[in-house]
Amino acid sequence: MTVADQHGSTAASGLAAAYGLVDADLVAMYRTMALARALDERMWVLNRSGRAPFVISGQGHEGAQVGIAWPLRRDHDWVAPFYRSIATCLVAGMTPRELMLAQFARGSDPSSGGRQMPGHYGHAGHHVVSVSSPVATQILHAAGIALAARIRGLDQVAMAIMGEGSSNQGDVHEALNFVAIHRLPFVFVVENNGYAISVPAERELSVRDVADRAAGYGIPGTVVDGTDVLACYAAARDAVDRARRGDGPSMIEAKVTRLTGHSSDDQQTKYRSEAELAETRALDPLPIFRDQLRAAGVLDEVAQLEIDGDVALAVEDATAFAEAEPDPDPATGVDHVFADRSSNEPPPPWHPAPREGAR
Amino acid sequence: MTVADQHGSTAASGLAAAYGLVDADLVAMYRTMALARALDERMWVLNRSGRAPFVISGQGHEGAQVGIAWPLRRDHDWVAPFYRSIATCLVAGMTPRELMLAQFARGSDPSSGGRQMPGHYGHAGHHVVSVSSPVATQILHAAGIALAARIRGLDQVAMAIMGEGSSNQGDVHEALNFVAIHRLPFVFVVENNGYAISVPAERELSVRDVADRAAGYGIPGTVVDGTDVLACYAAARDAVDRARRGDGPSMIEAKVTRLTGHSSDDQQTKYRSEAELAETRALDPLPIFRDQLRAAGVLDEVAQLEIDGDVALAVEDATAFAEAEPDPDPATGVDHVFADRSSNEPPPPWHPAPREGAR
Amino acid sequence: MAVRTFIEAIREGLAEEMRRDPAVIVLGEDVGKKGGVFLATDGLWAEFGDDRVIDTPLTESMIVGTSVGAALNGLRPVAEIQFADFIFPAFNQIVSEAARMRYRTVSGATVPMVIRAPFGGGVHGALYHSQSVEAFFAHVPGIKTVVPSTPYDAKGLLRASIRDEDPVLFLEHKKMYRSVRGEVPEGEYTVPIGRAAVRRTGRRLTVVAYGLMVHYALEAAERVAEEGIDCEVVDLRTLRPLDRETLLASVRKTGKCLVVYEDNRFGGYGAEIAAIVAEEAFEYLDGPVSRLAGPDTPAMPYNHVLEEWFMLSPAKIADAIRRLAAY
Amino acid sequence: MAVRTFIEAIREGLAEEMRRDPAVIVLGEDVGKKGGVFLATDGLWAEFGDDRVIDTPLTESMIVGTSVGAALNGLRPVAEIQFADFIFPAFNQIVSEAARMRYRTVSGATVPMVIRAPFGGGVHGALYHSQSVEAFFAHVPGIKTVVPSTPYDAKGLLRASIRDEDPVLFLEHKKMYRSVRGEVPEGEYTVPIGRAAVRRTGRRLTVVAYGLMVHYALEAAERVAEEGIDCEVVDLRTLRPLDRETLLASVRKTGKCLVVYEDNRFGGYGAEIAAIVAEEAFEYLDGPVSRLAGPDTPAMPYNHVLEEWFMLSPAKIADAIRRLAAY
Ligand SMILES: Cc1ncc(C[n+]2csc(CCOP(=O)(O)OP(=O)(O)O)c2C)c(N)n1
Ligand SMILES: Cc1ncc(C[n+]2csc(CCOP(=O)(O)OP(=O)(O)O)c2C)c(N)n1
Ligand SMILES: [Mg+2]
Ligand SMILES: [Mg+2]
Repeated sequence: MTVADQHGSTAASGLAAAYGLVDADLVAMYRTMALARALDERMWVLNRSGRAPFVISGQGHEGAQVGIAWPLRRDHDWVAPFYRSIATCLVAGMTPRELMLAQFARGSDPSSGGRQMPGHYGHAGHHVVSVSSPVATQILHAAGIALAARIRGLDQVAMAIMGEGSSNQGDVHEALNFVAIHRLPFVFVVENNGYAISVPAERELSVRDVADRAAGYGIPGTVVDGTDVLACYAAARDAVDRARRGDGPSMIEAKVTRLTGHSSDDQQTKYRSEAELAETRALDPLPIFRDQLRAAGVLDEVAQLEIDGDVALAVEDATAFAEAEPDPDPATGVDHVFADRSSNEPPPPWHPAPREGAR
Repeated sequence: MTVADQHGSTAASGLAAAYGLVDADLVAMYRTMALARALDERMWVLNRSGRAPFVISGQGHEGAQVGIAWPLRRDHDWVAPFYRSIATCLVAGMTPRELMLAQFARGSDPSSGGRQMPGHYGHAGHHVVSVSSPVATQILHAAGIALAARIRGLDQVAMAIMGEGSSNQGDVHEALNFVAIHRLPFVFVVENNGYAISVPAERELSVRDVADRAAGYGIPGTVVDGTDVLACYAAARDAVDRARRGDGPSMIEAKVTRLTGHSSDDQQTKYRSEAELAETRALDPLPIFRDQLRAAGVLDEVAQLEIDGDVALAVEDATAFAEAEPDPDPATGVDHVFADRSSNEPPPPWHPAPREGAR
Repeated sequence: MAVRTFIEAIREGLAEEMRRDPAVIVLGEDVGKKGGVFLATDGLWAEFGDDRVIDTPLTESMIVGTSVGAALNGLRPVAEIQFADFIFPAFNQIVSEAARMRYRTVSGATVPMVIRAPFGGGVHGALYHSQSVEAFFAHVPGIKTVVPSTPYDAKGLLRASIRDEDPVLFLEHKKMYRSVRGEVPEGEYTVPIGRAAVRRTGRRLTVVAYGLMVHYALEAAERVAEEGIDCEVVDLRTLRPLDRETLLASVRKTGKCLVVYEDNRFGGYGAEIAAIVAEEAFEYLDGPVSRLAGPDTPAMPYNHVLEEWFMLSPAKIADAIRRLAAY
Repeated sequence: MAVRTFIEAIREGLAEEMRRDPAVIVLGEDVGKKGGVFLATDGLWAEFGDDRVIDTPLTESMIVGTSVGAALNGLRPVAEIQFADFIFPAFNQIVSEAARMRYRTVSGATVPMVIRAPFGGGVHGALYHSQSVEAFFAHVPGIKTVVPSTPYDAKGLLRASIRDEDPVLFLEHKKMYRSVRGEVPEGEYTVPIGRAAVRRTGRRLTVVAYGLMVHYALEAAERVAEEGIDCEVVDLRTLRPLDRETLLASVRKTGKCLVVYEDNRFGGYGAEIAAIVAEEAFEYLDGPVSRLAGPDTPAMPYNHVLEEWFMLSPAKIADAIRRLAAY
């Protein structure tokens, strides 16, 4: 939904109007990207200073993520993201505090209560499907969600997102075949950053454009430039509308750049040249979008500084809040295996006995 | 290789010449189809008379099978077939006796020593990869065979064959992506009979032509009419030549008809109308090819009767031979788990002790 | 009470749950018009239509993975895997996804779903239509594994499985579909997951079994009873969560335990039962905890001679009982 | 003798086998330029090139399935699964295909291939980078499962696995890669598959372990030795084929057996060990066959507090030893 719907601010520059948006939307999109980036950068700082053993990030993907998630109806449509989807999760309604709770693996982390690695977000209320590590499995979950939406007569759309390397997994083929047969309200998004960890696209993907595979399922496929946030938005809006109208699934491939190593455990200079990395930095969607908004008069110096300030505060707040939260209680380790704890196998004798009433 | 190469008979009608073949090739192709059909029909008779608990057959597929397998170099190229591939296996060099030994599950069955269900053929010497029941797995075996051929510098081609329903399995996606990246000498064949057991194509396959999926891997895909044996041959010859030249993999989809139930356990009238079944019979490749050869003057009444006689004798011989062979010795049940029998777990105490020296 | 075959009880259980709860759907290969290759879903498509009885493509990972998604969005899918042997392409979706969703979301997201699969041998199914797969799944926290042995239990446990808030693997021994009959009451009833049943009481020796092996064990127990060996037969019914109390109470009473399972012996489910008994009933044992199971070869050859060699039988079980009783 | 870390021994074993036999190739995700995420294949790509060190797409079923095919056509593929947790998409290719090819062709077709996979926890790997997967595969006839615990064994068993005529799953505990060092001789040697090693002799109690748990068990044994409890520690090294003789000889001598494994307890590999001991050493036992294993929850949470709660440790093992010794 547009910011105008929420706040009544209806000023629309030519740029915004061209996409059926108002300026406040564009600013909100930019703010979300900036927030994602700042949180992400902070996570690396935490890692390098020994306060977080692992980071996996979305730097370079934020433009595509914000543009593509923007047309979803929050808390109504569903999204099944992947480990780089920090900006996607912000658009879906997760807060900086929630993301930082996952980074610090605190007991109050809504994604997984500290059980999963950082980056493995999830939020039932916001209809964000829990990210798991085995890649590509989520495409089938989103397909099943779309199926249930159809059967239950809800007008929800389900979106699944992953990298181009993951799109080669068998589950993707099986899912696309199924959603296409049933013309389900489904959108498949590939964030193609040209690498699966160290393996370059030409060794992991037999076509230049993953979107070329859409035709093999009888569904539309589009390639968008992931540094063009509004092109991403437009492609996603069309796909979401089509899905909601009952005209079936489609695929969007956004060409993006991975600005960091694969994760904090990866040394990308081993397989990417300095020259390539330099080129990469020119494809950072954040300054590109900022410059676009400045040029269009949607964003001025003052507004930008204000956003920067807000974002910095939000990151500070989230970090301080999350870091101060307690670790999970080990007595809760045995919980959440089954609905009914009595279905669990009794813990081995060496276990600390769970405290009475602990959950 | 052409029959001319083998037997020196070089007469070529216009029909044969149009495909770079000689008449003796066409006759041999016809004979193979007729033999496959007659063996297959005998298997059903055995089933209905209680002498064979299970039959799964290739009736309706033989034209595509013979045409497509014909360009392979016997005992050199590899084929990974499926459970309907009776004619394919004959082309690859398996004998009627060998196929009937599998049907009767005798100890001397070269496919599996009576271990597998009928139809699960395999022959190491003829480079026929053992058929297993979980569908589509063989495409990856053929891909690996092609990889090994490339690495070892052999000029072999590997062909994998399956039904259209099976082509939706994840393994197919993963295999096509891999062979296309490495431009391996590989041919993927889909025998599309419009059904996966009872499920019609529109519920199991999101496109009309599986061959449309080839483009998504950057490889050529062709649809051929499975009742047109020589069109099948031509398509396969091109694909095999391309593969052998080093120009990479391709896909062939043959539209065929399943003339029988899925297997002897299936009652197809439950999901196919009488009208549909009647239409189906008009698409039987055997009379179509026979009429084509008769019209082209390649086959005359006498030759045809001779072939029919030969085929009938071969079926008689194979059946009598295989039925008379002994069942496997139960003492061999524990063999062939590992190369070295001492790696086996000791059999549970109730086992009949394997006899000394038994294999 | 009406007498039903095993498969009729399953079919009725499915139909009645679908009538009761519109969230229940059935999906799988050939489950629609054909009614399943064993006819377990026969009639459901006619009654409930395309939306709730879905003939899927031939893709097991998809069947399970979309069931996970559908469960996340409010349905209660009952997926059929045509033969348990074909569950392996879906292994990742079952083990990594269905069984872990609750844990990894601290119960924020849950997947109430059932996977039905015919398993087991003795039907000329050969290597890929005969396997026992329970050991793989009973080992996995987060999914329940149920193996009924009577029509009554099949229906009652299927109902309980569909109503359960967690994923359940529901294994049906295919040799029992038409060969086993039993009484099934008219009204609504459930059989609770996680409760074993003592099918025969005895003092000399406990035989632990599930699925078809319960019937073979009972037949064996009859035979040896004539020789004065008085066996108790425990039908586990649910492999996970396991009813330790019933199991251990029986062994503590008899002092001897024979675990019978059709699967390969090494690392099979019965190993866990034997290990538990050995550890927790140690002081009561007056004979080694014994296992009788399939040989450690791929299950199971097609040829009838080899199949018989592989399969357990009442006679083989009776032999094992005699040996242990004589200890 | 040179001292090597666990991972160096593996890297050297791979390189030397590749030099010896041109049929040996390595394939997997990131095994090329990057040298693997743990650097197990570092340097191989530079030495052997694109043809023999293949960076595959991110598709595990393909990695295993093409290895099966390549083995059928004369190569000896060594496939790397980046983390054992990601082996499940390849489950069908391993269990239904690699492990059954010989049996279903009466040895007409065979697949000499190795699947290497880092497994195990204690490295902040969370639910999907920490799992123990051996129970799933050791149960399957037709594939061998090897779990070395020292650099010497890692190299020698890897060589033996590559030369074996059958598929071998080679599991490497990732916490040992850099933390465990040991002597490795210069020349060519192999360690035979299927032979356990007694790492510490003792008379009071046998501890059975494999992988990282061997080291923890030895540490625990040292601790309790000071209290006068004299433990024998058996390192299984190969989970299948199992060295029953060494196992049973030790337990028959000590009369007490503690099986230690990091995986979930229920239905884990240690259940088979416990079951065998309970059945075949019954008359020698003077205490219950005991198991100490991971809790029955998905392995294992990321948060360090929960991870510690899940993981076994020398202290936990020492406690279990004391309890059993006091029995
Ligand atoms: C099934 C599976 N295999 C391997 C991995 C290890 N792994 C994690 S991310 C990754 C690369 C993913 O590449 P891509 O899909 O292109 O996404 P990107 O990281 O480039 O955004 C790999 C191999 C995994 N998580 N899951
Ligand atoms: C993985 C797997 N799932 C299910 C089956 C059961 N099954 C055997 S054949 C078949 C249908 C195959 O259809 P298709 O691929 O179109 O080949 P056709 O039989 O039509 O020639 C099914 C579902 C199987 N063999 N393997
Ligand atoms: Mg990528
Ligand atoms: Mg078909």
